[in-house]
Amino acid sequence: MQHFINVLLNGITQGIVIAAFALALVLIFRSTRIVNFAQGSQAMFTTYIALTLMNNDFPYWVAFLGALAAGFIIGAVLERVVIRPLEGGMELNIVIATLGLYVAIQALAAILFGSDYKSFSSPVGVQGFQVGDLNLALTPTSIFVICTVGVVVVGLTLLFQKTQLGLTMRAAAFDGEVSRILGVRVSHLLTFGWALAGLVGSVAGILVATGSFIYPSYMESLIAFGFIAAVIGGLDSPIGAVVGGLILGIVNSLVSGYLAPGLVTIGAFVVLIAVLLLKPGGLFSSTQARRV
Amino acid sequence: MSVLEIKNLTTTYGPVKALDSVDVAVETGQITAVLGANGAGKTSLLRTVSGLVKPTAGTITLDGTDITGKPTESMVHRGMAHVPEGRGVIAELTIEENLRLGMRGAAKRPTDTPAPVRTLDDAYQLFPVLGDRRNAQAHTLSGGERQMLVIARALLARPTLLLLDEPSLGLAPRIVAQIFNLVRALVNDSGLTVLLVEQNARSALSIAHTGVVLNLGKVVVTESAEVLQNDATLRHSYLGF
Amino acid sequence: MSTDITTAVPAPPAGPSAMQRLLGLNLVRSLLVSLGVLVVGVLLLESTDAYTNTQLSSLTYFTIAAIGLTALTGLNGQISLGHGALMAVGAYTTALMLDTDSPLPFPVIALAAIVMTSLVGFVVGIGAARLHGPYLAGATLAFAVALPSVALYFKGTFNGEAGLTVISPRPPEWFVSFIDAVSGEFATSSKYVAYLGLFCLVIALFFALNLGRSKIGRHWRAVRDQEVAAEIAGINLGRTRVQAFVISAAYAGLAGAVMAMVVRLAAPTVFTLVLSLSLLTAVVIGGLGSITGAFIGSAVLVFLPPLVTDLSTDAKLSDTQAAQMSPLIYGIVLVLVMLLAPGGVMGTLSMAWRRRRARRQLTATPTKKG
Amino acid sequence: MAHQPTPARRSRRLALGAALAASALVVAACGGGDGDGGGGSDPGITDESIKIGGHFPLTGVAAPGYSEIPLGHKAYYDFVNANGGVHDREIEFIAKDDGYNPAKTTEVVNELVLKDEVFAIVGGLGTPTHQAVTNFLNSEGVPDLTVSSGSILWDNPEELPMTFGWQPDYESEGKILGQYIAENMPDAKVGIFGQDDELGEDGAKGLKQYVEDQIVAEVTYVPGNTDIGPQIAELQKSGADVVVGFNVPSYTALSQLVSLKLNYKPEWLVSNVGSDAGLVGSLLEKFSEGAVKGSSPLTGLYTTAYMPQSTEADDPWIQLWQKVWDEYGDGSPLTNYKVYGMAEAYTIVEAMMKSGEDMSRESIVDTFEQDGGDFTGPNYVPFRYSEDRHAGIGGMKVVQLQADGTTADKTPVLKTDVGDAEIEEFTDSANTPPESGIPSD
Repeated sequence: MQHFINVLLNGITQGIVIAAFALALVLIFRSTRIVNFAQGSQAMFTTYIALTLMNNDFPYWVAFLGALAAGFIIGAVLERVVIRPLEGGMELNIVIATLGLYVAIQALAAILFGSDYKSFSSPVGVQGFQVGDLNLALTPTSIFVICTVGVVVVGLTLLFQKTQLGLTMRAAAFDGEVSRILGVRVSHLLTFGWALAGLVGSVAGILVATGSFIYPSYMESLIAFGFIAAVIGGLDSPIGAVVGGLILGIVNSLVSGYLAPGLVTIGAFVVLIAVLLLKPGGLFSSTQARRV
Repeated sequence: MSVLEIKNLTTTYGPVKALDSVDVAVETGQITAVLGANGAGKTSLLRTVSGLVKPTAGTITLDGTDITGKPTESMVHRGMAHVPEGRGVIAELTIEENLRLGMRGAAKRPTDTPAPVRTLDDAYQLFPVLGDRRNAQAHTLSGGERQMLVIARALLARPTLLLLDEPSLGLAPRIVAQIFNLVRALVNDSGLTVLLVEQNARSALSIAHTGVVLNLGKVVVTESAEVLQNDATLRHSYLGF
Repeated sequence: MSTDITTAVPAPPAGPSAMQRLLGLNLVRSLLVSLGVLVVGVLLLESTDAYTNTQLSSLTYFTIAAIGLTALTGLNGQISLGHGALMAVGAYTTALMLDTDSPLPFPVIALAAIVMTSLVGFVVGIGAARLHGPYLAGATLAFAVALPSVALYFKGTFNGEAGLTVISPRPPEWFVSFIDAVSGEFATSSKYVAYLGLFCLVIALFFALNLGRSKIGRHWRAVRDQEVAAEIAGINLGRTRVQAFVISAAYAGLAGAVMAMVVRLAAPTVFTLVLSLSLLTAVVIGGLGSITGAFIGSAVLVFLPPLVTDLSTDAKLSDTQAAQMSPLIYGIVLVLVMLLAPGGVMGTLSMAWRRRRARRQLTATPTKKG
Repeated sequence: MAHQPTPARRSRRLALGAALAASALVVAACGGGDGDGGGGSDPGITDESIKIGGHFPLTGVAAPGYSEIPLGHKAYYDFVNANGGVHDREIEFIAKDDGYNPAKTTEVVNELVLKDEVFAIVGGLGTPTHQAVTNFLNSEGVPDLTVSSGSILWDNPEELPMTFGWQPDYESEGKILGQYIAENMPDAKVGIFGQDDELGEDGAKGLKQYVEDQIVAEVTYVPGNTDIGPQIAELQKSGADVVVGFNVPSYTALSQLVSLKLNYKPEWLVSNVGSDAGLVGSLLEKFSEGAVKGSSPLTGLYTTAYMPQSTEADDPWIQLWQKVWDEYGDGSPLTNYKVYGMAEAYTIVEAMMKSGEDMSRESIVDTFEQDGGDFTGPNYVPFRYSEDRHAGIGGMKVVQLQADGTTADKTPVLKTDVGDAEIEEFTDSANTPPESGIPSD
């Protein structure tokens, strides 16, 4: 019984982090209709910035906020310098540009920070809880991770549902031209959208690293799973990204625990195809494919 | 005094000249109808005035300031509200959310300008059907209800000039009449100025003060509405009734 | 030699015989271009040193896969992030069939690789036909990540992580004498493999050139540009998309077969997601839909990294720093090409050429055309 | 979704992208051979220099740790060059990056052999990667020395005459660990935590020769997937109180972390591949604030050692490596990966010394086969090189990591081999480094 609980808890902790990363991908997809492959490298880079801060005796929280700020700024700069000029051209070109950024940022990190393992401490304990004779695969760190992602999801929901800024962002995402007619500065919102995604991506980057260790390509496996989770969720719905991430995390853990670790990626593929056969637009996609 | 002055405005899409040195003056407190067959350049005129399309020549001045080439996002803050072709309802948002987007445009507007619709309640009074279903998603509205929504949304920005792009499209005659009478009433009561682009020339002229007829991107006739309604030859050749 | 297969088909002159003439014209034109590439290939292989030969044989399999992908994405508009995995199917088929004491001749094995990969492409294509844009990209990405673990899980047949080694065949007698005649050099097995790659590339090129101008090509373009209009015109969307996927999978299979020979191994670590992504970048920076673009994109993929590493070592960087410079420069080149030449190399060149031609027509006396 | 490429808006822009791509093509086409053609009979060797090279994962997922091995090689060769070189020849060492991808391994080895015209390939790293080039190297007659991988594939003199292993193979290590458990923990319930490749398979095969009936669980992980929660939970469920890990260092750290999470505290025995106390210890020490007070987080972990480890500061070999690294390293701390690289380089230099003035590719291979058994490297047990064996180090001892970071011997030095070869005690005393730090001819 404990085995099933622990495999499930492990799946939830992994899924929450995939969800956070998928959320960052969805934030960008909603406004620019492209998937940002550089998201993983951006998150990795800001986590190294946090590590540098911690190595200079800044506490974990300062490093955490510093990384988020860096993620915000890097997201905005990339949109302005690389993505904006490509606006109006083919979407595939933007995707290729983000692939270029993905490769370049990862190589830059290896040059600047070295490619060896560096451990990333956790602000709270890493020892699991014990309930009676049950050992739970749940540590203060995993609770910290789950709560942080919870805060991010609630924050984003409030931003989008309850604030004027959120309303204009949704309007710009659904119909850019009408939004501009209504006086919404769509170009600024695009930059803000990338910056916000950069910030959320950085959260995912740090949560993956917390209580573990990092190296320049530590985010690589998350990029594939994050993208798959976002597609399962519906690519343009934040809630979909979170649900998609959790589903994928739990399935991966169950497959790895009960079938075989070698089948994890095949399991992810099967889940994705099953969802897409049921609903080609993903589970929570709000906009039907506008055919005509 | 004219709110909007368009002088030899020319817009080209690649080799095609959509507008060819067009001159239009829109008098304050009046409805100016721009008429003509499909493809005559009516919608291109509005899209150029609202900045969605950059003109290749000519000038546009609003309340005396030159707005040629200025970004679309700035127009509503200058007092020009545009109801675009196809109405421009954001279907995924609720009715109230669409209206609240309209109100944003009023932020920078001077508070003393006469405005028939200032608050959401004013809008719901003007169009009760919107009030009843304010939290429903906009794509559940009928064609007529959508037209009411976008007019209310535009008015919430407290504009001095309202651009309407073929409001009658796809609506039953009874609803078209209802909407046109409302527009005329707004103009009479609050001195709103309207630039109305319509294919349905007959009903447009019934509420317009002046008519401008476009053909192949050129202004063919600028006359008062009465003259246009009575001149059979003009009606047959350009207005199709 | 702008063999841009997306350029519109010249308006066929009237009369039924014209169709044969047009068809004949196409066949002859494709044949000539293909033979031209064959001759250039032989000249290149014989005039360069052994190392450049191995680089050229890598260029052959990259280009074959890139031609298939550019047809799928450029002609038919479907984006696939999984063609690296399809190459794996071709490579593993080849490795398994060569793993006997008396293996079949290479053409038979290459054909088998094409058939196997086309079957897999058919299955994936059926799923893909229902998906659009990023959803299709997501599904093919999941496929690219999943397929290598099939080799890991079924260790018995695919030998897991270590993969299957491929013994490159001894060059047959006629080949040794041919090389001796052409350049008097000793025909090593890696030169033989380079020629196999070149030969497969020429065949692949010939079919691709015809494809572009044929009815199939026009159907694909119609589905890409005006999906609804194409459907109204009676083109079955699903069938056309699956057809495009299968044909591009066949190219990936052939490329996989040649890759197995060149790399002499078929293992999971060869067919990573990075391979699929590099194919896509090669096709786009070369120029979407253009065969010459596929050549150029693949050439950048094969020659740029070692070029950067050599330049960095000359600039006294340590081996590790030099190694890290090549992905950095490659990434930056990708971004720069997208910013400065969004149509890719070929797209931009043909754009500049059309504009110069248009400008020349304008300055010429206004012709009677309305 | 992707539609006909719309005309680039900034059409005036010079097609810089086009120039870049085209120039790359042109430069490569007329690259041509510029090899300087070795003076001696074999390429890569002249009277003044010997050029050797190898392929290593300098970028990508396998870079952490493994990319330090070539640094060890380079430092030791620079040290040798500064002290007279080998028979007055300077060693030029080129490390090429293959990112642990066999397709790139083939490309870079082609470059080393055909363009740089190296005399020999040394220290090629990784089983799948090196497998892609062994046939090529042997058909081209290029010596393929000291492969950095514990696979037994490199011990195949008939088909791969030029290829030689170096480190002990995983199966031998599995047998020695198995015997230790059988003798010292006869009633332990044993779990196996293995990497899903030869490291895991061969290790488990050796282990099962001694503790087959004590095994209660066997779990594997796929390198690249860092989520091993289910695997450790499986070991806990099976009740295994002794776990043998055949894994790389990062997964040793991960398995300790997850065990900490699950409050699962078995006795750990880890292959020497994954027990780099310096690296793993530093990775875990940040997390010990919460759990393990003061002492090194790996206290009590059993592993094997076939040569002195970087943590044994008082061992003469480590003092030699420290001296070489201080002078010719890049200033980063000494790790076992660098020690591994330097030890491999030491073997290469010894082979070159013993091949005399007129060394050739042929003669260095013969030296490995004839004198390899008596090489005087830091390895406790000699190499198994001979005419019909190309396997590397033939034995090791079981050690336990102590609280102060040092290791305590748990068994004498043991000698064994693959298959059903016996495990015997190896009584000869360990070699000590020569005064000059350079092996004599």
